[in-house]
Amino acid sequence: MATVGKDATSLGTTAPTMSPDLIMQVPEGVPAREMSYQEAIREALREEMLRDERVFLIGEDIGVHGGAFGVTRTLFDQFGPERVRNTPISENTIAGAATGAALVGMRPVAEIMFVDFSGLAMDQIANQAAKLRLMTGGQCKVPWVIRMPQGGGAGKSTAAQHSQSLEVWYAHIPGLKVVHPSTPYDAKGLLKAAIRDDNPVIFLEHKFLYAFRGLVPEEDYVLPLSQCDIKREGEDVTVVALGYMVWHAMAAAQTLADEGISVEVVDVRTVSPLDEETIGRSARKTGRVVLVAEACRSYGPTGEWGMVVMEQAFDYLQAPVVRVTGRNSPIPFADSLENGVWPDTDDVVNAIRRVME
Amino acid sequence: MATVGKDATSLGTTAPTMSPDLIMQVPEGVPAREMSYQEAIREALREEMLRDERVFLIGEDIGVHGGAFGVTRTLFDQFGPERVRNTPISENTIAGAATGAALVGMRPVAEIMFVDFSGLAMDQIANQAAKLRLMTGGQCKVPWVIRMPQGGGAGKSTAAQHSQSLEVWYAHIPGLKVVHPSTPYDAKGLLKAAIRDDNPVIFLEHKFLYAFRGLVPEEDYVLPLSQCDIKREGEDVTVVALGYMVWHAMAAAQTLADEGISVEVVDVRTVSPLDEETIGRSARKTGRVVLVAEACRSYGPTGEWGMVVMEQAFDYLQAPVVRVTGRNSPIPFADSLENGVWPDTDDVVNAIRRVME
Amino acid sequence: MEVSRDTLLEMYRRMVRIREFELAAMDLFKRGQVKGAVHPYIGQEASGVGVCMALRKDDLIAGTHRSHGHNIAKGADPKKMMAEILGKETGYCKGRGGSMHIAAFETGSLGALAVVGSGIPIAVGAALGFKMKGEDRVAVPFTGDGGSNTGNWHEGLNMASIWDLPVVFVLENNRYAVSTNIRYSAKIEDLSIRAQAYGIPGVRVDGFDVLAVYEAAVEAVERARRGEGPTLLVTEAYRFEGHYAGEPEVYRDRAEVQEYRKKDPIPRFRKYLIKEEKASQSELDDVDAEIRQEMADAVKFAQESPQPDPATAMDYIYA
Amino acid sequence: MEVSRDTLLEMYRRMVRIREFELAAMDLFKRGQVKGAVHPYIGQEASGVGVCMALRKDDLIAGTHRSHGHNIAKGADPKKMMAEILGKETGYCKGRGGSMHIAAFETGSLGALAVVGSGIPIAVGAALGFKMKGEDRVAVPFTGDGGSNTGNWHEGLNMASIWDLPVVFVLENNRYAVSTNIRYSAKIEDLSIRAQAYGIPGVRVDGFDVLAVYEAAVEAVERARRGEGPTLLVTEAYRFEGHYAGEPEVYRDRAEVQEYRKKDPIPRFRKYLIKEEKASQSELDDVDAEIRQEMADAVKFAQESPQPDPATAMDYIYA
Ligand SMILES: Cc1ncc(C[n+]2csc(CCOP(=O)(O)OP(=O)(O)O)c2C)c(N)n1
Ligand SMILES: Cc1ncc(C[n+]2csc(CCOP(=O)(O)OP(=O)(O)O)c2C)c(N)n1
Ligand SMILES: [Mg+2]
Ligand SMILES: [Mg+2]
Repeated sequence: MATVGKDATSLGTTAPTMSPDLIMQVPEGVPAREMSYQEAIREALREEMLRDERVFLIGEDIGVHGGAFGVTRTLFDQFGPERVRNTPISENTIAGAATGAALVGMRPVAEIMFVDFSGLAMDQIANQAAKLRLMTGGQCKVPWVIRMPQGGGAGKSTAAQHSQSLEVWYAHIPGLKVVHPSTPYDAKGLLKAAIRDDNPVIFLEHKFLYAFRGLVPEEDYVLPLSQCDIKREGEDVTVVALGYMVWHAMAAAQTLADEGISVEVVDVRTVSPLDEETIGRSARKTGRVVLVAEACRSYGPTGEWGMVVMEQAFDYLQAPVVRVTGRNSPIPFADSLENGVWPDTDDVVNAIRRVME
Repeated sequence: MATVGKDATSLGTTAPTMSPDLIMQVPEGVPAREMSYQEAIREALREEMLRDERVFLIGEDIGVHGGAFGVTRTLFDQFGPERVRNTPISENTIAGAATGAALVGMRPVAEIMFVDFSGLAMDQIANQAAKLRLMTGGQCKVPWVIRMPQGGGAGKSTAAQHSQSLEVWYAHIPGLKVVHPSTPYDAKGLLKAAIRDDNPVIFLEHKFLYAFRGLVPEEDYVLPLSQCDIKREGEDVTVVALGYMVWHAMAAAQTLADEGISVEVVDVRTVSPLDEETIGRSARKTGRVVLVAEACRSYGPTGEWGMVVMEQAFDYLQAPVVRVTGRNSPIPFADSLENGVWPDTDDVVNAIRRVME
Repeated sequence: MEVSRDTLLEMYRRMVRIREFELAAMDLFKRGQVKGAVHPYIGQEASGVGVCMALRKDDLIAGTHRSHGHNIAKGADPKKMMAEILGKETGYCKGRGGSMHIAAFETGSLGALAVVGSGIPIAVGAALGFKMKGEDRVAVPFTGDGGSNTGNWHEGLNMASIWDLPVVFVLENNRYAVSTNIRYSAKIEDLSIRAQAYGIPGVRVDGFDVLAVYEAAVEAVERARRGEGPTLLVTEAYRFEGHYAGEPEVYRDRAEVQEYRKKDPIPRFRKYLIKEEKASQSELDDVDAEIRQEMADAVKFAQESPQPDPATAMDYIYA
Repeated sequence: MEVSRDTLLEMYRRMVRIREFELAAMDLFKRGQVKGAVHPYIGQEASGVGVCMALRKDDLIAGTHRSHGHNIAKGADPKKMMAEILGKETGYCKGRGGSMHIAAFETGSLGALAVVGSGIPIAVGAALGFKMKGEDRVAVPFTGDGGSNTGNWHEGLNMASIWDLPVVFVLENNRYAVSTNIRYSAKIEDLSIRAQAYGIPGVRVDGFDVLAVYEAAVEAVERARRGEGPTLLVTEAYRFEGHYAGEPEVYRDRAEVQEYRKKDPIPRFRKYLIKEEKASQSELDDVDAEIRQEMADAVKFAQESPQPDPATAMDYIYA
């Protein structure tokens, strides 16, 4: 069972209940260490800052405080206040400053403390950074990363303004890439790739996953920002999932394996641009598809994925695609109401059973 | 053929090329007048302001200037600067002020000059107004309307920061209602309903439709904010469309009628909450579905609609659902590039032929 | 300014009530009974109470993530507040809001909005509503030093200024925004200067002195009520606790905290009341005891109250 | 301040070039050849030119919807600009940007951003980049009076001030934001006062006097280059034309416009040059003629250039 690391979030953490063995990504024999998702992110930042002096961090309370979730802890001591740069509370200007710095050759990695606050930065992200390259006819590029924690689960009960999953806001905007890793391995490899990418990348981190642990290779590696990742191969049904939901999908797959149902789990991982190929291929193979996302159901990511399945695999489908999603509700505070707001393993199991009928 | 009214937009207008006869909504015998979409909106505002003194308008340059598109023209003269209230350039505060005024019993109708600028107001719309009712356990309600023109076509060539269709940003947020009418009749009836509704309503107006004319009843009427509207009944194929795209769908339907293809056109009209019933019923009837939206394809509205078809009508589908959407690109300025950015009638015709194969 | 004995005692009572509420909340948090975050107002009681005692019940405040104190200062019932932070159906927000979002419309608190600065535009809109309806009510958004750097703040003060809206913008300068000292995040020491950008009065008072705050607030509120427009009121304060309960405070010296704790507004006011013979030691002891009992009752009430029924999950999303 | 004859003549040349460019653009617009909107800079030439002549080529400006003038002032080529506003592949942005989005990185213009205020954070970030890289370059975002009411403006000035970033914030007060007079949208007459909110210098100059603007800009730029931080430079100006070409201007009297037109910066500067014997009437006439020819060439170049190839529609979305 996973243990909660010292880097549990500042806002309190409920111990993860998933076993890290559910997802093993480092091949046997490759030197690796176990670390948390949060440590993996921190390591990616550290390594990229060492590798490239143009990389710097900018955001609220990321300095000595180490950020609201402690992700940047120790980096301030190592790199100092210029490269781990605290800002006033000014989300739009953090994003815009990242764009400006990127335009003159820097490689900013900005942090917006919660994705919920990114509504304040929407103009700079979606109207300026995403469009500058096209608007200027290719005269410039905007190589930044904006890191934003999202999702429920930082000790839970963070209520309506600190718990949302908003990947769709950004995935709908051409010019942006949107990434949301589910494991320490992916988090490190994708973040390093995002920092080296020449485009503005929205890098969403899942708050509840920060304390999740897993193996990460010792050597330098990057992962492509263009591929869904098959986390588990299977024959009977495809589960397409994102972020923390990948863990529920994996747990559901394990549960159902005992019943002889072979589940393939596709981790979307890069929300946009979407790897339609991989989703399509898996759907054609199994003919049965479940989509799982934590975001609110309506106009959430599962719509797009479902439509892609429709386009790529309609003739192969043996049952309607089923989705398992967050409730269409602002997130309530009380446990009794919050509990039902997000999907869990049982919900995924039930959905799989439904498409198997 | 439609003529361009005097209320053509301030930013220039290309003459509409669609015949108003494509959509006739007023039953024979009901007293009605022909007016433009823009006049219909203005009339709705005027009538509601006369009916209820709590209704007032707030936004940039809506006073003597009449707004960027002239929608509020003459209202300033009639109602004065208190009730047609010009603001500084402060989108987030316009939205927030609407919320505050609504909380103390007013009925604000705010205008954000272009939906593109609403990224600046996202926090107040999506994090505050949409959630206040739930967050306060029902202690309050936020009865406002925010009007925002969207879409391409105001003289076209308004480029990347003045041409977007962003209904999905808002439709994904529970607590908001999102409306986007396609005709003068709908615009008037839906806007009046939105103003009388006790929830925050995002009322999207299509810039290119402002000059479109059609019949509007003389008597007071409202339309429900909960229903898709069947603009044309048909047997062979369902086209689900939104906003200006409804006209392309109607034109396509007319073209194909000559070939003996009977097209049903479902105007989504209220984007959220979505009337899944009507879409499902039509899809089950025809078994073939085309989805048409002007917004960018990826994570746009067609994903959600397609998934709803999947959920409601899978067993009835005789072909994969096809979508016709805006290109996944920031909107370019030059005609030669802009022309292909949005769907037109031919695209809809071709898509219908495809699902009919 | 002549302040009645009743008012003085009510000030004392509310300050102590805030303090005891926060201590009880932090205690519950430590014992794992409060989920989410608790942002204690301890040390800033004079600011919230000084301001809210200058208000009528039908005046409105807009709060922040740190608004237990503002709510109590405005007259909210600790029972319903405690129930709210425990996520109970009997809470002000029926358990939907929690610590960061306590709204109590019945006592004129239109909500605590946890996105920094977001209460400003809403309060400006409420004031606009008052003005349009011809009501002489006043809207009071609270923000912190950190909040005064947000775009919302600028837009809101500007909009209120041009329409002479009845708003008192209270900027509680407790010197930190999470870990960020205001000396770092603003180039000026006296934040009340910012009022000049909007042609409105900017007033700066000792936020540990409830009477100083009260006097300044009364003046600003009267000005607003007379239709003369908004005021920026900066209360110079300090938060004695971490940003939230349990926060490690790596960004400041204990010595600095100790120094500020000497300014504790409650003992200071207590001394004043006794010295000026407004109340005796034992009267005040009685108040303290009474409020401690009130808080014990509130905790018990909250603990014994039921959580919301999951069947009501879809309530209150749409009106 | 001693200004060389070459500089003076270059100022004149750029002011005339802006004027002629705008007249040509408006003419093309009237003839239906420019789609989208054209926001003429006519009347404000002294502001843009005074500022940009104080800059080095490698300094950066960030523009607005009304930035033909800023680009030309910074040295952009009218040919490529005219081609851009006609949506041609030979334009600065290969026809993707159009009038509202002309960027010319080769001459230090990082783009015209049509969301009011949005250039501010970007310029602040560019200045941060300069500082971190140890370059002594300066970033200059232009905004209007209307722009100074946006949240971006406040956040950006604050952030630049705390880090002493090399930014000169130019606020071109042409008195209107579309139809909204700045006397309505701000309570203060002297917008340079707003600098005090950030502890930085606020300077106000006659925006019809290119030398006054230039002197103030040189000082602000030098200060920035020395690492002493940002300045707010307010140029008091007026736009002689409507908000955009063809805009009806129902919100102001023709008499007001006529009054301001008397201050036209170009004849004024012309007179100055002649009076001070920096240039003769005929030299300046030659400049005028030369630029009119340049503009005729630019129009021809633009008209004859091809539109972008539709096959390239998906270029430049991702790098
Ligand atoms: C827009 C936004 N950015 C960041 C945060 C995270 N956050 C919560 S409280 C806080 C500090 C607020 O400081 P201040 O305004 O001084 O209030 P105080 O906490 O001192 O009462 C921050 C950054 C937030 N809630 N909203
Ligand atoms: C955020 C935003 N709101 C509204 C608009 C529409 N708009 C375009 S220009 C303008 C007025 C700008 O006024 P000012 O800043 O004074 O610049 P000027 O036009 O006078 O040069 C407005 C409101 C916009 N482009 N961006
Ligand atoms: Mg503070
Ligand atoms: Mg202006």
